[in-house]
Amino acid sequence: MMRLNRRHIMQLGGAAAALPLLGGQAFAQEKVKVGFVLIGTPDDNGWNYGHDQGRLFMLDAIGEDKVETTVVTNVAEGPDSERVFRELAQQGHQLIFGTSFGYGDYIHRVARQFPDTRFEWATGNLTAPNVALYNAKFHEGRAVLGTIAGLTTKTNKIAYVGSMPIPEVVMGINAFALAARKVNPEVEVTAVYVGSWFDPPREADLARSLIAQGVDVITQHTDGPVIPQIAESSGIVGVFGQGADMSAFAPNTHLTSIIDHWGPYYVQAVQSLIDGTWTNGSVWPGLKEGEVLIGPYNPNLAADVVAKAEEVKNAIIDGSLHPFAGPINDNTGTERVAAGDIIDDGEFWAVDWYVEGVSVVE
Amino acid sequence: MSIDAPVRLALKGITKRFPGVLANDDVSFSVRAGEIHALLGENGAGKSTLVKMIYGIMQPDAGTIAWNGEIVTIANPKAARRLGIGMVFQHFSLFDAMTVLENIALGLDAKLTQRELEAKVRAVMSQYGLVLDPHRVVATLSVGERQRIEIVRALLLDPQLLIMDEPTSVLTPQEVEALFAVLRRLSAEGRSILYISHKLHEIRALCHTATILRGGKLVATLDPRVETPRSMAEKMIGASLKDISKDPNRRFGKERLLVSGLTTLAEDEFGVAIDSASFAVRAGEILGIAGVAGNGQNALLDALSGEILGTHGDAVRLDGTPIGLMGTTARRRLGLCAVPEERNGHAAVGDFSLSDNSVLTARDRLKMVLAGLINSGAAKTYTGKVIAQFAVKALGPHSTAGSLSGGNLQKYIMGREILQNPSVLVVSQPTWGVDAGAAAAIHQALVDLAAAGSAIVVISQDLDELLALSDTLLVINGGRLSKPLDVGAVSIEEIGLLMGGVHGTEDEVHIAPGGQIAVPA
Amino acid sequence: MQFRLEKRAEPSRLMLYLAPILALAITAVLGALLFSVMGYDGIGAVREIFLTPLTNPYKWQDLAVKASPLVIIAVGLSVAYRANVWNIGAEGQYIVGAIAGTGVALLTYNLSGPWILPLMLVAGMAGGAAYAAIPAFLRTRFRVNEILTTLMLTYASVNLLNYLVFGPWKSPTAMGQPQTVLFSLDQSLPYVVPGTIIHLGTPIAIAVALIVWLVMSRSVFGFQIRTVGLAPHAARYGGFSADRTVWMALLLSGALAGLAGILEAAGPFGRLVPQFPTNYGFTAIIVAFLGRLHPIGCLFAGIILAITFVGGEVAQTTMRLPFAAVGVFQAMVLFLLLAADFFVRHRFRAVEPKTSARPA
Amino acid sequence: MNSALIVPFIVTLVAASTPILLAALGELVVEKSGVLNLGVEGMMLIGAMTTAAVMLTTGNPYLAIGSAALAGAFAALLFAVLTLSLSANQVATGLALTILGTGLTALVGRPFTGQPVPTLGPLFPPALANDPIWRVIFGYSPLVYLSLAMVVAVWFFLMRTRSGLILRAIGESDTSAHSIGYPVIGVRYLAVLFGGAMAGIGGACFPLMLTPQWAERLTAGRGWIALALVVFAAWRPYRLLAGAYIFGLLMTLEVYAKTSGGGFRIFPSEFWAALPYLATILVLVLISLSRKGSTSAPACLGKPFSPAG
Repeated sequence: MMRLNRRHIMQLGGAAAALPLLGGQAFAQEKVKVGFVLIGTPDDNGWNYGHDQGRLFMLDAIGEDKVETTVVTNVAEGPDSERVFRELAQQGHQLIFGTSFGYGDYIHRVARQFPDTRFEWATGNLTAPNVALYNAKFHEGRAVLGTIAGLTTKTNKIAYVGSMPIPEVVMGINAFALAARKVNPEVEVTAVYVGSWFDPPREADLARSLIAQGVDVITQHTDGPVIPQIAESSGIVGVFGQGADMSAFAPNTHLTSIIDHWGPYYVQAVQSLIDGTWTNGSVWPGLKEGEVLIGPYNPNLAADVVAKAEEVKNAIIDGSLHPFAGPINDNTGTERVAAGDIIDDGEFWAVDWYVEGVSVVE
Repeated sequence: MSIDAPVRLALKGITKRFPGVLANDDVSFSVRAGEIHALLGENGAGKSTLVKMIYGIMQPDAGTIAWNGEIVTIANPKAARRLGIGMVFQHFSLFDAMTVLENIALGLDAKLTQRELEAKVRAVMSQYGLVLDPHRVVATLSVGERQRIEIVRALLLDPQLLIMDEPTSVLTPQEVEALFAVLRRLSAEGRSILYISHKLHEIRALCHTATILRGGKLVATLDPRVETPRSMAEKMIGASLKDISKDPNRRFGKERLLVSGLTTLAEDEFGVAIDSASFAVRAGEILGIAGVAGNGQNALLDALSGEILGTHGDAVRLDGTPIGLMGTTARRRLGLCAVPEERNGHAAVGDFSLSDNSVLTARDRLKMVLAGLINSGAAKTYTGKVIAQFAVKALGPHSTAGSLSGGNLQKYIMGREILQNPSVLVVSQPTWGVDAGAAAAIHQALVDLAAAGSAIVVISQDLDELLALSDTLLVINGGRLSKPLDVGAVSIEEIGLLMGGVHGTEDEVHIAPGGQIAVPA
Repeated sequence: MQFRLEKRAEPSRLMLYLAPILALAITAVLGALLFSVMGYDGIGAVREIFLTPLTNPYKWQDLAVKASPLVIIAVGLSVAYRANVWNIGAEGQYIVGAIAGTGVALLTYNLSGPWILPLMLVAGMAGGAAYAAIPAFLRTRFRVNEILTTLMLTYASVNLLNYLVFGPWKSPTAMGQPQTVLFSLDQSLPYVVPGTIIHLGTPIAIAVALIVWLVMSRSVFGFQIRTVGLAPHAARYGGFSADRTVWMALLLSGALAGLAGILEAAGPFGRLVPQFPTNYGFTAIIVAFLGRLHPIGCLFAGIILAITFVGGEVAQTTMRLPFAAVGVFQAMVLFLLLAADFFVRHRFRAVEPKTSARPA
Repeated sequence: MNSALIVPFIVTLVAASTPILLAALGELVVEKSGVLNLGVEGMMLIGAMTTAAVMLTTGNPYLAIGSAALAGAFAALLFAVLTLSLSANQVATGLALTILGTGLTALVGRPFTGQPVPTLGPLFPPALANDPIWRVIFGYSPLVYLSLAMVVAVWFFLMRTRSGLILRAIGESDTSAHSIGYPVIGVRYLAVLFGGAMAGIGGACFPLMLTPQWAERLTAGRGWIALALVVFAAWRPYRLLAGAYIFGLLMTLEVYAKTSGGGFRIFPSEFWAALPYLATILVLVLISLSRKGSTSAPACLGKPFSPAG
């Protein structure tokens, strides 16, 4: 990475200090080139920030003497991305991460042209000999947030501001609502869609009108920190960070956050490339594997609430609790999952309904 | 004015150059207090440029302007007004969407409240007999009324010198008389007037002195009262005048153009509509249509050419065929050609080559189009023919229309239509802004076209032109046409009354002292 | 010796062609300065943006793919702008064209045959034209300014697209993701140069530019468009209806934008997704002006804009130049071109200094 | 909708309308002088980005608003030089200005993207500003009151002062104004600069009261709405006020339609999102119907003027 900041300078210093120990070996070994294609910029404090943090974690763990990275930002999900993937492949990047669903068609096209280059498609759904998939079970974290929301709301009105009605978000809403109603059956969940992953003015408008209608806990599934800011200025009960800790934007209102911790996965993927063990796998880790983290709790949060949240988190980690365990009714009252049954990882992607207690305008 | 009155304005060696033209070349003359001084010359002689420099709109490249004996720099019109120079433009500098009072306020540099201003305006108007409602919106006023705003605006400044640029071209003969009365009164008060015109008999009637410009140079300064119009005209054009040669035994054939009950809608809220016009033009006949500007001439031309359509097909017939609902292309195909008043932007596209401008109107009659594609060779050949026959000064068919002088463009446009050999030709202002030699050529071409059997309609504000050219005369006022008048028999006074909108009989009309026309309510 | 600015009697042909080149050259210099001030290697960045896409043959296919929709839309816009019809909503017509063509694709999904793709293209043109017909109707019937209506309709078209791909048109196999099915082979644009991604859209773009050039310079239709744009009054006198011209200008520019839309959907995208709108409709406005509202000019201008896009990506990966810099770069080209245009109609002329003494 | 909901609804509506109103007032003056500047969106973005940058570096909201006005005016100066001095096509130049504003703010604003910007809170003391009922009148940022004051100021300037009369005259007939001796180009320069400053302040509303941060394309097309509003208002300041609030109402309605869950489900949410734009078109049609045959547009709108020619 050529963009310099203090962190890099420290890393360079570290690498220089390690040189005598490694001897000539470090020079003989050629660095692996890894590309990252981002849909926005790392300064969004959300999704792209998370991936960039993961990259830095990976650089730190593997060492800049062994790996160098290229980041391309603001790449639209369309034919423009095809050009970027091809450009990166052509420049000799051996492993390229495409960090958005919409890159899929283009990753596959370029992958066919460059069979020796490896691609990894985040949140994707189709592998190829040189295309692997990786994803994260964000909905597991949503269950923890839902628990906190259910316990802290005073008006029993909580809201979920989603980006677009895609499975990841739909199931986030469902996990959140199920967990909240489990601890507080009175809770009503209003789900709204922004229609975009990043549209601060609209997110702000939606948050304000939710608050005006009595909602006092909001969770968001978009890429920036606008909603925590609005929540803080309105003085409602709570809001959660998405993708990263956002307590800096809402010191009083920010209860906790879901943190996307891609670092360990990136380390593993790049290391397997260096070791020659890379495979076109498809991984979907969550809380258990530490890819989804629950951030620090707000110090003002009641101890019993924190305890309940930790309980849910640990139960998911040890497998004793499944976020989508039956019985589950949808919001029209129809039973969708029988008692004793669960929505498994395969069924997950087909869910296009909302659980009881959710009102939504798609 | 007396000969020993002090010199108010003195120009010395004024020179002004534009790209490709020397608009004023070493012009010197002076105007005394109380003098009505005519500035004479053909279009393009440099009159307008000269007064623009006196009024501060432009600066001379060389030469000096002295005002009451002191050499001054007139940086802008405001400076001119401060010196005591007022100006009434030929093209009024008025704002259509604003009221009379707002317009007058804009022309004044002094800050007055609306009430004070209105009082002053009313005072000036009653002093000089100028009638106007200060609260009317300008767009609703007649041309004569608009000119009164300009005059009131100039007079409010108490000017020592009033510049008037072609003030009578838009007035009826009676309105002209009224204006002259005002100007004489101003002169008697010791105010000087610089009077720009090319109407020689008016200058003889009004002015004390005349300065004649030709091609930017001063030709003569003389006393118009001892000259004849012909002698001044020949000094103006620098050559002797030719008369139109008409066959005195000419006969008219069948009716080629028959208009009956032609009515149009106004194009916008201030536009004038044609109200039930009816007339006929026979083969070989030239029909003149007189009228003050803005009385529906443009609408009439558009309705005849097909630019705006009448209510029913029978309203216009060409050689018996009803064409009232046909567009311009179809009418041209049948033999009706037209030349509108505005040359650049209406009769021709300034940014187009002359060749393309030929395509604009001659493409069908002269077969310049084959299967939707333009035969540019045919257009070029035809344009070359027009240029040669009508002595158009242009580099060739590829010259843009906008690069031609007004007179040359008019010659090209008239040529373009006449050489299409139309059965009916409708022209508006055929010689407006054209030098006398070219005007004579255009007049002759029209007469020859008629002699060859075409029917011709000439719409003009120049009564002299119409009287010389036409066989029959109609007067248009407020979109309505008068009964046909025989050119040999009608009097100027009668035409003037019709132009002023008087359709009634003699006893219903009286002419107010000073030339104001009044009609009993 | 002094210099004075004056209007030329006739527009300079030399400056007409020289101005865009001059504008590009000055943009390169200013861009290098700007990027250097921002802390990047300015000269290197400009080299990567302007030269690399041209010198690296591997990039030519990208230029062709990127330039094709821009050229097709810009050629249509250049006709409209010549007629003084300010269609700035080509983006909306592009989207609706893609929607209409995709509608045909979805209806014919289980069919096969060489007739399907042409039908999609026709539907795309019809869709774009129909969407442009709305502002045409509003302008000719109600005198509503087309600048505003075309733009407002662009926003509306994005919502229509979202409604379809999130709703009725969502692919059953997309695992809940908002996208239509992938077009079948008979519904996709064939590649025309083996081994590259250059698709049928590129020859179509060249053909469109050539045909429209011929039509505009030789036909009565082109004459009519030019006349109405330059002198509406004269056009009426010449027998050309202003309203009909507005209709033709909007329908043509809409149809071409729609054609570009379905070409892009059936080519590089291969399906319809919410990310389909990529601002081609707006960028094409720059292309149209850069190409001096001339079809062949648009062809070159489209390539130049494609160079800045493709080169911008190169500069991002090699020089770390931010993506937004490319937008600034394009705006600079347009601004400088507009400024340079002044010298097509004006010139500096040496004049003798004034000699007459004047009082202060 | 009960009163507890109506007050926040109105508060949101007024806030949403304010940037549009400010920018439209500026453009109204520009158009009254006979110039059409389509670069409003670009100038608003420049104002918004400048505001965020100044707030994040100094924290002084009034300095930020002033800087936004200056930055907007500076962008407008670019437009003015090209269109007024170099007689460039106004439509093309305006579009170029919007493209420039979008690109430049994205580029220069990168360091400020996503950072929380301190907002400019209500003008009145909390007792009034936070009152559940009275905040409908007292609960706004100074920018809101500024926009209302500017409506009166612009009306007074145009209709009651001599300078306003001159500006209108120049928009009606530049050649007449020039021949009387008014500095057509100079007045138009000032009008365009004013329009830029107002668009800049309109842009300042986003980080200072609507979206407490800077992000690319933050103004999301509001500049274009402002342009449509000027036509809608028939170039009259008071109708501009009504138009801006009607548009704010539509935008707020859409948001409430989404968040209130039921009631609005008859149409898909995409319909509601498109509604403000479709409504603008409808309003333009109604306006033209009610003013058959005549337009109240300044006669010289968009036409270049060159004194020598």
